[in-house]
Amino acid sequence: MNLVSEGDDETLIRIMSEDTIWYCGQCMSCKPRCPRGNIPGVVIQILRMISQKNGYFIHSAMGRQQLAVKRSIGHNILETGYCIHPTRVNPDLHPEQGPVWEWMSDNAPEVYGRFDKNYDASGPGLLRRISPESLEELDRIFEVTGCKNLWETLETESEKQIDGKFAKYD
Amino acid sequence: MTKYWKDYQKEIAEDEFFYVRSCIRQNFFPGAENLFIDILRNKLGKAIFEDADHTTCTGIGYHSDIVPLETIMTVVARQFALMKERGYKNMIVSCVTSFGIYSEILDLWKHDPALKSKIEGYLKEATGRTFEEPGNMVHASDILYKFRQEIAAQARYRLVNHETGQPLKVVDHIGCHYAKTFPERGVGGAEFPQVLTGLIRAWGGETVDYPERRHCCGFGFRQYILQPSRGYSISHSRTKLESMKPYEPDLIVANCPGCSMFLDRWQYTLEETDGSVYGPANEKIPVLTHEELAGLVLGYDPWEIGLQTHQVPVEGLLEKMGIPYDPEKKYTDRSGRVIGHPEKIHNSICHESR
Amino acid sequence: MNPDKQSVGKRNTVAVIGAGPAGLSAASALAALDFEVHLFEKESREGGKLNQYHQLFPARESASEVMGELLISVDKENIIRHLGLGVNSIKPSDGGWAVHHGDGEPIRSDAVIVATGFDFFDARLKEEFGYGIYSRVITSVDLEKKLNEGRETLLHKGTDPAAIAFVHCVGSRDEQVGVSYCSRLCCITGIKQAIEMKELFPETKVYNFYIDMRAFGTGYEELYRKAQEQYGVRFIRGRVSEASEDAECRIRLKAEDTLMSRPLKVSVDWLVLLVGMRPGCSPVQTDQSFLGSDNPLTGNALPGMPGVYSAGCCSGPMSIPESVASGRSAAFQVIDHLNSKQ
Amino acid sequence: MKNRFGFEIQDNRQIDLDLADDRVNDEVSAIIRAWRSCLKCGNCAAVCPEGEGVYKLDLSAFLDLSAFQKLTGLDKCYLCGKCQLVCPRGIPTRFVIMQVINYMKEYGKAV
Repeated sequence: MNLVSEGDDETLIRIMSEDTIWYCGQCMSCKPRCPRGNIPGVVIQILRMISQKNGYFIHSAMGRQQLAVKRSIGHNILETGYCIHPTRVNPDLHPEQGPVWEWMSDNAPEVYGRFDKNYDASGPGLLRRISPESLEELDRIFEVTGCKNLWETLETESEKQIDGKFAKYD
Repeated sequence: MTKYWKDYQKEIAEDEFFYVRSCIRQNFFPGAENLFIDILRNKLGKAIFEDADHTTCTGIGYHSDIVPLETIMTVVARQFALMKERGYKNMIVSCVTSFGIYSEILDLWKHDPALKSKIEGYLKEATGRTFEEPGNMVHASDILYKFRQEIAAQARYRLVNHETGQPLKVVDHIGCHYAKTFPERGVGGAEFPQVLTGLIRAWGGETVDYPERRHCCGFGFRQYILQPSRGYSISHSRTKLESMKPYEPDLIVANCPGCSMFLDRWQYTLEETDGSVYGPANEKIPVLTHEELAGLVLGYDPWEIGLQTHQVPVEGLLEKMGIPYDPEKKYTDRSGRVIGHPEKIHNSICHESR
Repeated sequence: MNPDKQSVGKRNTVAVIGAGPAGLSAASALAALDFEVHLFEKESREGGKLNQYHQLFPARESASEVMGELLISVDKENIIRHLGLGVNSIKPSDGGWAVHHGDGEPIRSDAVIVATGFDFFDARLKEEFGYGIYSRVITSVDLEKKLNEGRETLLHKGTDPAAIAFVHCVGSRDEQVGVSYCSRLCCITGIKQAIEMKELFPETKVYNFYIDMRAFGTGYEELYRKAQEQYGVRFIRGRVSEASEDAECRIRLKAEDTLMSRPLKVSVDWLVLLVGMRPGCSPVQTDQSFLGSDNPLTGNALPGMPGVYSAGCCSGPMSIPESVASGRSAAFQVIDHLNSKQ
Repeated sequence: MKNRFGFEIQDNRQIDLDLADDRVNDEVSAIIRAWRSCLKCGNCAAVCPEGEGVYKLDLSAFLDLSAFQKLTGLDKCYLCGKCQLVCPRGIPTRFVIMQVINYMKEYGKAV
């Protein structure tokens, strides 16, 4: 925080090109503590956004992971209307979820169907299928508010290699 | 201006609710939200409406920085628009992260009306809709808090060990985004939230005050989403679990779907990693959501409200509370047909039913 | 001095509201100059907050002895003490002021000195420290009381405490509780109390968590150094972020050592909150702030109230010698004011 | 090391004062009491020709043994004494460094 409030542009660009800003977990526990009413978690949010819009993120291993976030959570949102969906939390990539999740994922229609007949169907209810019209509206919101732009930047910037330094992360 | 926890008593509407669901809760606690709706409609006699057209608030994307503020504001404005179109004013939010975001957005609009106008423009352009801010906006756990005595009056079971008569020791975990950013929006504020403690006490249990009570579960959004940084996420849950262990809690209750999931799943992962177990008698600690807690107290069947979707088995808790359950019905579909067992749990079930 | 000008005194009456160190000093000075003084004190005895202290920084005089000294100074026939009698309001009257109190006719006075003091910050408002919830979290005021009562009140389950921590700036310099200013005296109070703890319990670890050390008064910095060097008190730059109780009823603290740039945790038997000073309640109060002045650099005349002066902590945080000086200064401003009216 | 779940659980960076091994600290402070009065003003670090070692030492009144072991610059001290000239508390910093090195040999074996 000290560097952010007192650093020159060069320092800020350096910070935005390093891993550190990506460590924050956005829990906002800092908010009720600051005696001067600042919210460091929000400062980090803003730095992350600038880092992505200006392509600084590709210089750090953790920054480069944003592409993976975009391709998972981002695509989930526009394709299903949910940030996460049972069909998209693959137990092989989530061994930490344990055997119960594997069972739920393998038998999703039966497991979820037990609690709501409307699972993956139209109408209200548990994990109902979001209508094409609603998905269309979401898509337009993402277009109009600049999120699509951000995503394009994430894709194009991430194609750049930095001396092959991060090949193993991409 | 200056308040302390006893002063934070927020306004919670009485009836006529518009309900928005949570991505994480639907995925990992699939019985909980329908249970909540059922309690409101059939036990408390309230009107609660769910619009088929509402979507994710995009909160996980926002807090992992791939969704800009203007975008999430417009998505939330769309939910407000749906509420207005259906003629509702009182909003119940199922997800704590969403609740935090809704609170943040309303606060930002209050301080910056030009920003709100900008979002009105975006929503109109993208969807043709117009919106109004909710008259009352609360988290689902606030509703159970408000009606906790009504639920207690209908309770079939209490948070009491039915053999010893001792109250169960319950850890309450409040999602960070419930009140840390806006203490005035949480019952009891940020430091000593009363929202779950109120339920626990009203239903016969005893709250455990352990040192890391206010610590984050460790979700960290991108930190969990990205496999290499999941160590960050689990280490925070471990900090909490280690801190609560000496108190031998019977149960953990959380109002945030993410926290509930992590405190449940990470107990499995930690046991697999180094054998650590944090509950009494070398057992893991069952984790319930606030809806599930209410459901058990009200006498719903454990398997009909989804307790089989928890990684930590709940049978020990059911036995302590004296709640009967049928092991044969745990892993069945709607028609009662067995749909296979989770791999590792299989053995223990056979063992129990023998 | 022109003997004709020596006309104020005997035939003038001055009301002093509040009998803490500032009020007592003002009354004593005015009485020595032959005024008739009405000294109002809402509590049943004189002394104000001084009665709650054990020893005074930096030289560690006994608070009760200093109190005795102040009481002797007001033991004069022309000081009429109204103990247990609060003042409700003062209103302009016949070129002077009518002092309306809780018992009978208002008293007419030519000038008024407001010395109503301060309140301690309500530590419950800093919720993260758990004051009022955890029994081993106390304030610096509570600690003074314990020091007066004796060593045994500071034991934990019958044994010496293993560790004690002080938190500076509780209710000072903190937007979260709407206090922007520095209360000035808490740093030195923390230093003094840390030394007292080390004297009672030499083996106990004593930590002071501070944001900035502000040891501004004569002898304060020297005491700070003594605490570090001679007593081994550890000063850690960083605010305590959170306190919670563990299974043994000890208090667990989280902080950041900002000079090491590392988070830190420690368990203590006592957590002492160095509570700041808040504006008190006075009959001339218009808002919840310390009383302002028309001439803040050269005097303390209350704005728009000719002949009314503030003294002591009702105008801002002050030490005892500063309060005493401020009381005497107000007395001389009364003389100037009455002379100028002649 | 990644576990079978594909990530590493790292140790907490938090200093735990309850578990701190203060032996070096206590021994050196007992000989040179003035060390405890360090204000952490950084004067010593600013003039240090070596650059890093002393800077870290000026904070070290709170370091425990494990933290001392991580101080890599200490053995590079020229013992030139410049730091001592500028110390506002008059701490014999040169002597402190020599003593810390000595006690680290005894307790820490790292320097």
